[in-house]
Amino acid sequence: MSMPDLTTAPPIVRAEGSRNLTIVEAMREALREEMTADDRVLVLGEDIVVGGAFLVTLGLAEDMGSDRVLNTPISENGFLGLAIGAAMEGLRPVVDMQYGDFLFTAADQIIQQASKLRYMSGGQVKIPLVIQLPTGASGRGAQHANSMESLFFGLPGIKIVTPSNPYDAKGLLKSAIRDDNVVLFIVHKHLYGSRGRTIQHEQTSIGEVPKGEYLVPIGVGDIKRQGEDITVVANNVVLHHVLNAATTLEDEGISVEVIDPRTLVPFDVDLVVGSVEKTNRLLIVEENPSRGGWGTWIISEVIRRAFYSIDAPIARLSADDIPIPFSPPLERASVPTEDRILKKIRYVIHG
Amino acid sequence: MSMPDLTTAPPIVRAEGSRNLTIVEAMREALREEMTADDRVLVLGEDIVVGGAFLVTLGLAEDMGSDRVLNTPISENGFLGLAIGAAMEGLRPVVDMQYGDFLFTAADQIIQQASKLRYMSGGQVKIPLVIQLPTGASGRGAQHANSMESLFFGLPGIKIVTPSNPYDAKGLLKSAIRDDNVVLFIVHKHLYGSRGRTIQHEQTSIGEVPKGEYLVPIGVGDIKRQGEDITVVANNVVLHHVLNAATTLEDEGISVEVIDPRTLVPFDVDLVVGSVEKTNRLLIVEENPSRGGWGTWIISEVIRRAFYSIDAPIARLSADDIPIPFSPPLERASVPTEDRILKKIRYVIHG
Amino acid sequence: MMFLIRRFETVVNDLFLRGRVPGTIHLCRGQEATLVGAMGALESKDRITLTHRGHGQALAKGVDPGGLLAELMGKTGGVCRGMGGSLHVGDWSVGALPAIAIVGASSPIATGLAFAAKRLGTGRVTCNFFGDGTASKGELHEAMNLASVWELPVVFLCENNVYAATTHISEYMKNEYVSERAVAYRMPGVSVFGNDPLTVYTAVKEAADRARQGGGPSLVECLTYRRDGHKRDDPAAYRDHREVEAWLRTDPIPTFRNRLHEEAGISENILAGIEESVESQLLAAQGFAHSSPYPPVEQRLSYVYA
Amino acid sequence: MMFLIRRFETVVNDLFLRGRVPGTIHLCRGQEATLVGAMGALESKDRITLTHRGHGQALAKGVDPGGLLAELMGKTGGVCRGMGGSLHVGDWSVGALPAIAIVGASSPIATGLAFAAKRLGTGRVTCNFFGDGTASKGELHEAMNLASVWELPVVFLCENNVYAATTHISEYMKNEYVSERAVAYRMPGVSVFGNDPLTVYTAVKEAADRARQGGGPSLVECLTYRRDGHKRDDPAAYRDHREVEAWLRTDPIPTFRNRLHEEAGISENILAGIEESVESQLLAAQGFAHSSPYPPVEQRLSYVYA
Ligand SMILES: Cc1ncc(C[n+]2csc(CCOP(=O)(O)OP(=O)(O)O)c2C)c(N)n1
Ligand SMILES: Cc1ncc(C[n+]2csc(CCOP(=O)(O)OP(=O)(O)O)c2C)c(N)n1
Ligand SMILES: [Mg+2]
Ligand SMILES: [Mg+2]
Repeated sequence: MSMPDLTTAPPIVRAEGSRNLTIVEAMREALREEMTADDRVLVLGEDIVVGGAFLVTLGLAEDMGSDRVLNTPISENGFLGLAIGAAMEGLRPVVDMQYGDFLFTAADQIIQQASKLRYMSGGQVKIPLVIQLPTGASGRGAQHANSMESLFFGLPGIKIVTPSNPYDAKGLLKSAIRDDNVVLFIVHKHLYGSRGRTIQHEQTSIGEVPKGEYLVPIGVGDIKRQGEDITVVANNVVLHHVLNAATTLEDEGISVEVIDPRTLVPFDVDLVVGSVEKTNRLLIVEENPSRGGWGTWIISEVIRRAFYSIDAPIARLSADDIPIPFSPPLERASVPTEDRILKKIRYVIHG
Repeated sequence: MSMPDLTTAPPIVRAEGSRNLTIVEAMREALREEMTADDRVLVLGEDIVVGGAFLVTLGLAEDMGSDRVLNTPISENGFLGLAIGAAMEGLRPVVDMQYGDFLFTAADQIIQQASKLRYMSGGQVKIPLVIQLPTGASGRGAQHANSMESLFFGLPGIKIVTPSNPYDAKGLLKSAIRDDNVVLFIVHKHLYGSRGRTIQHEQTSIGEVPKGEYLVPIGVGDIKRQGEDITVVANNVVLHHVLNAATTLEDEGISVEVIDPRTLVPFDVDLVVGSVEKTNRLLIVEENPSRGGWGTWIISEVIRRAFYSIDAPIARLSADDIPIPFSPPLERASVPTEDRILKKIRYVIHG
Repeated sequence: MMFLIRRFETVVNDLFLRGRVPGTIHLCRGQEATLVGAMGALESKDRITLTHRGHGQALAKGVDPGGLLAELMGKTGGVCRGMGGSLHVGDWSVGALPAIAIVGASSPIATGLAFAAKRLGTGRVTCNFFGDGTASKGELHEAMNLASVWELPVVFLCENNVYAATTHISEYMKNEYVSERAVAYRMPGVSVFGNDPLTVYTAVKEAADRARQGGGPSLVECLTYRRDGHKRDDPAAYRDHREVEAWLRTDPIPTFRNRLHEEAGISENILAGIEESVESQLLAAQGFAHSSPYPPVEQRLSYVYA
Repeated sequence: MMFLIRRFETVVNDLFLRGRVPGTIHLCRGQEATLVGAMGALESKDRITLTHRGHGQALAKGVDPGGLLAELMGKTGGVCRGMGGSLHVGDWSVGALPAIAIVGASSPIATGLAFAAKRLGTGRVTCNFFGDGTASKGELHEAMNLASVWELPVVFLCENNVYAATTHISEYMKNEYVSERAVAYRMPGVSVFGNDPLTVYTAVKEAADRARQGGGPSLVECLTYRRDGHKRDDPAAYRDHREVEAWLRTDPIPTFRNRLHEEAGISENILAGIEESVESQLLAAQGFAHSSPYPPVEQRLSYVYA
C-alpha cells in the first residue's frame, strides 16, 4: 500500500484544545495513536517494557500487548537487522536504541543494509523503519555523547528528523511511522523531559500539543521567530539557547530570525535561502563537532544559491573537535552556550 | 617512547635515484622498511598472507614471518579490537580492512573505542594504529563503494590520510606507522595499480619513488600544479581528473592551481587559504556524496578566513546523494568526471 | 537444476573472461548439490537470503536465468534493473531477497523475515545461506540467539566449502564443525555431506518442517567444496592438491548423473534431453541479456526513497 | 576488600543523592565476592578490562579509592583526570584499563592485551569482565573465537547477576548458563557460585594458570546478584521479591564475615579493626576528592592526540 507523500503534504491540524506535554509524553502519544490505528506498527528495544531509557514507551506494553512492545537481547545488530527484515515483509517497526550511541555497534545494518537494500534491488523492497536515537552530551562521558545527526548526515538513502519541541516531536514521529523509508528520529537527551530523571533545561522540554490528530511533514523547516537583521539556523537543545539569546538581543535592537530545520534530511534549504536573502547574514549553531557538521553543507548550499546576498562572513558555532569530556565544567565549555551565541551574533552584526 | 611530531617535521628526502612504482608497490616498500626497522610493527587482516585484496602484503609473510603478517578470521570487530588492545601494550599494528566498506561492521571499535580511549583515560593510554582502507566506487555495487574519507571525517580523535600517488603513499604510510595515534590510511580502489587485477586509470597509479628512505608528514598539503585563475582542491582519483583538466584548460588560457590536501585530518587549511587569496576563486572536487562531504567544511573555513578575497561563488563537484549503482554507465554518471570538471571550471571563470 | 547452475556459471565465467560481465564474480561450481537439495526442501512461498556467491542460490530458488544474466551485465532487463550486479542478485517475487554481500549481515535480516512470518502467520520459513568463514561474524551469533529465544522459523544454512576466500578453515576455528555452535543457543545443529543433494534435502526438510510447526530455528551445515578460486582472478594456489583432488572426485554433477542413470535407471536419452533443454535455456538467457539495453543514466536517481 | 567495596559504593550512593556525583552510577553492591575472588587469583602485573559497573572491579585491582572518588566527581585528582567519570574508571598503572561502557566492546580489546602479552612474552594474563546481558553481543563471540584460535592468555569472566538492566536473563537466552557457550569455541567453560569468594578464586585461578602456561582462554561464569537497581534511579520493581529475598540471604558481606568469625575463628576485634580502617580509608578518600579542584576548561583540548 502507498503512503501520502509527507514531504509535500501540508500539516493537518484539527485543534480540539491543547495541553502542555513534555517531548517524551508527546512521543508516547504518537506511538499510541499510530499503534492503535495500524497493527503493523510495533516497538523493539532494550528494556522498553518498563519504559526504556527515556520512558518513551512507559505503559505501552500493558496497553498494546507484549507482542507489540518487545524487550530485545543486547544485540543491536540482531534486532536492528531483524527490524529491517520485518519491515521488508510489511511490518512497520520502531526501534528504540536506548542511547543513539549504541547504534555504532550495528552501524553496518544502517549504513550498508537499511539505506541501500531498496536501491540495490532496483526498488523491489521497501523498508518502513523508524530508529529512535537520543543524541548529544548529557554528563555521561564521551561514549554516551555522540551527535548522531552529524555522523549519519552524509549517508544517502535515509531521512533524518530532529524535533526540538513536543508539538514537532509528536507530528514528526507520526509522519516518520507512516513514511515508507528508513527514518532516524533524533532527539537530544536533555529535551525528553522524562519524569523520574534529573533534566537540565527542564523548561525547554515542555510545550503545547493540540488534543486532536495532526502530522508535521518531514522535510519542512519552521521559522521559530521572525527577524530582520540575521538568520540563525539551529536545532536540538541549542535552538532553545538561540531563542533565549534572540530575546535578549531584541533589547539591544538586534532582530534575529530563528529557523528550526526540524528535518536534516531532506533539508528545507529554500526556507534558509529565503530568509538569508532578507537578512543578508547567517549564523548556524550545532551541538556536534565542527568537522563534518551538517551546518557546513548548508553553508555550501547557501553560497551556491545566495552568494551575492551575503553581507558578512557566514558564521558557525559548534562543539570543539574533541570527544566530549565528563567533568561538568569541561563538558559545558565544549558545546555552544547561550552566552557564546550572544557574543557571536553581536560579532556578526557589529563586526 | 615518543615519536617525532610529523605534522611539523619537514619531509626527509635522501634521493639515491628513483624508479616508477605503483601505489601498491610503494606501500609494500613502506611496510617492509618499517617492519624491518621496528619489530613492534605487524600487519593483521583477512587473506593478507597471500597478499590481501590489493596485494599490498604480497610476499611479506614469507619475508617478515607469519607471526607478523597474520590472517584473521572474518571478525572485523574481533581483530580491530585486538589491534587496539595490542597497540595499548606497545605494539604498532597495521590493520588491513580488505575493503574499507567492511569497517562499518566494526564501526564501534573505531568511533567509540580507538578514537576515545586515550581521551577518556586522561592520557593514560596511547594507540599507535594504522587502518588500511580502500575507498570509493569500483564497479562492485553500493556495498563496496562507500567513501570512507567523508563518513569518518567528522570523528574527533583520529587522523585521516588520503594519498593520490606512489610517492605520497609511501612517505605517508611510513609516517602513519610511526605516528602514536589512530590513522585511517585511505586509498582509492582504482589507484592501487595492483598487478593481476584489471584497473581503470592505470596511468594514474604509477609514479616516481626515490630509492632512499623518506617521510611525507601528516597534515601538510601539496600544490600539485601552480596556477593563477582558480584554486581546485581534490584528492583520490578525482585529483588525477583535475590535473588532466588543468592541462586542457591551459590551452584555453585558464591557469588552474591544483591542491592535494594529502591528509584530511589534520587539514592544511592555510595552504588552501593562501592559494585562494591569490586566485580569488575556489572549486572543490570530491568523489563522496554531496551531503557530509569534507569539502563543505573546507568551504566553511575559507568563508571564515578569506571571505573578502572570494570573487565568485565557491563551487563544488561531488557524487550524487545516492548509493553507488552497479551498472557501469550509471556508476560513471554518479561521480565527478574529467568532463564535468572542465565544464565546472569554465563556468566558475566565465560565469 | 544442478546442471543448469553448473552450465550457467560456466557461461558467466566465459562472458567475464570476454569482458562482458563487469566488476567481480564468485562462482559456486562444485556446490550445486547443497543449493538444489536445500531448495527442494523449501516451499515456493518460503524466503531465502543469498550470499556474495549467489548465482546458484538464485537459480535454485527459481530466479529467471535471463534476468539473472542481464543483472550481472548491468542491463535494464536485470532482476535488479542493473542496480545490484553479481553481488546483489535476487528476485523478491520468487522469495529470493536480493543478495547481501557483507558477510554475516544477512542473518539478522533473515531472522526478521522469519519474525514477520510468525507474527503475520504466513507459514513461511526463511533459509539464511552463509559460509564457513562467515561463522566468525558476531552478527550470525546475535541472530541465532534471537531466533532461538523468540522461536522463529528460520534455517541457518552453512555452505562449508572449507575456505574463507583464501584462508583455510583450520586457521579461523578450533571446531571441527560449524554446527557445534548451535548448542550455544540450545538450537538443533547438524552437519551433512553437501555434495549429495538427497542428504541435504533430508536435513533441510527436517529443519524446515520443525520451523514451520513452531519448533524454532536450526543450524544445518553442508560440507562441500569450490571447484574454482574464491573469485575470478583467484587461481586458488593456496589449496593442497590432495584436498582438491579428493573433493573433485565427489563433484556432484557427474556423480549424481551416474546415480540417476545407474541407481534410478534414468536413460541416457532422458538425461541428454535434460542437458539439451538446459543449453537452449541458457542460449535464450544470453540472447535476452545481450539484447537488453543499459538503463538510462537518470535511473541512478531512482529507488533511493520509496 | 569486599567490605571496602561495599562501603565505597554506599558512600558513592550517598554523594550521588546529595548531588555531589554528576551523571549516572551503576553500583555493584552484592557482587563483591566475585570481584575480590577473581582479583585474588590474578597477579598484580595482570590486566583487567572493566565494565560500566566498574567501581568495585577497580578497587579490587588496587585502584586508589581517593582517585576513584575524585574521578566520579569529575575532579582533576581523578584517576582519569576527570575526563572519564563513573563509566570509564580505571588506572592503567595498576593494570586496570579505564572502563569501556559499550557492552561487548571490551572483549576484543582484552583479547588484544592478551595477544601482546603472548607476543612480547610478558607472562601477563588478561581478565575480561562482562555481564550476562553482554553475552548476547557479537563482539564477545568474535573475541572468544579469536582467543581460542590463537590460544591467547585471556579469561572471559561473566558476572551473571541475572539481569541485563531491567530484563531477566530468561528473556534473552534459552541457555541455563552463559558458560554453555564456551564449547562453541572449544574453550573450557565453568559456572560457579559467585557470592563465595573462595569458589570464585579457585575457578579463576585454574583458568589464569592455564592461560599463563600457554593453555589458551577460558570462560568463567560467576552467579551473583545486584542488591540495588541497574542504575541509581532504578527501583528494580521488575524483580520477583522471592528471587530478591533468596539472593539477599546469600549476600557475601555478612555471610563471609560470619565464616571468617566462626570457621576461620577470626576474632570480633580483628574484624571490627578491619572495618574501622576501611572507614578511615574512605574518609581520607572523600577528603581528597572533595578538596580536589575541577580541571581547567582548557584541559578539554588535551589528550585528543598523543
Ligand atoms: C564483513 C565482511 N568482511 C569481509 C568481506 C570480504 N569477503 C567476501 S567473501 C569472503 C569470504 C567468505 O567466506 P565464506 O563465508 O566461507 O563464504 P564463501 O566465499 O566460501 O562462499 C570475504 C572475506 C565481506 N564481504 N564482508
Ligand atoms: C552496546 C550497548 N548496548 C546497550 C548499552 C546500555 N546498557 C548499559 S548496561 C546494560 C545492561 C548490561 O547488562 P549486563 O551485561 O548483564 O551487565 P550488568 O549491568 O548486569 O552488570 C545496557 C543494556 C550499552 N552500554 N552498550
Ligand atoms: Mg567458505
Ligand atoms: Mg547482568
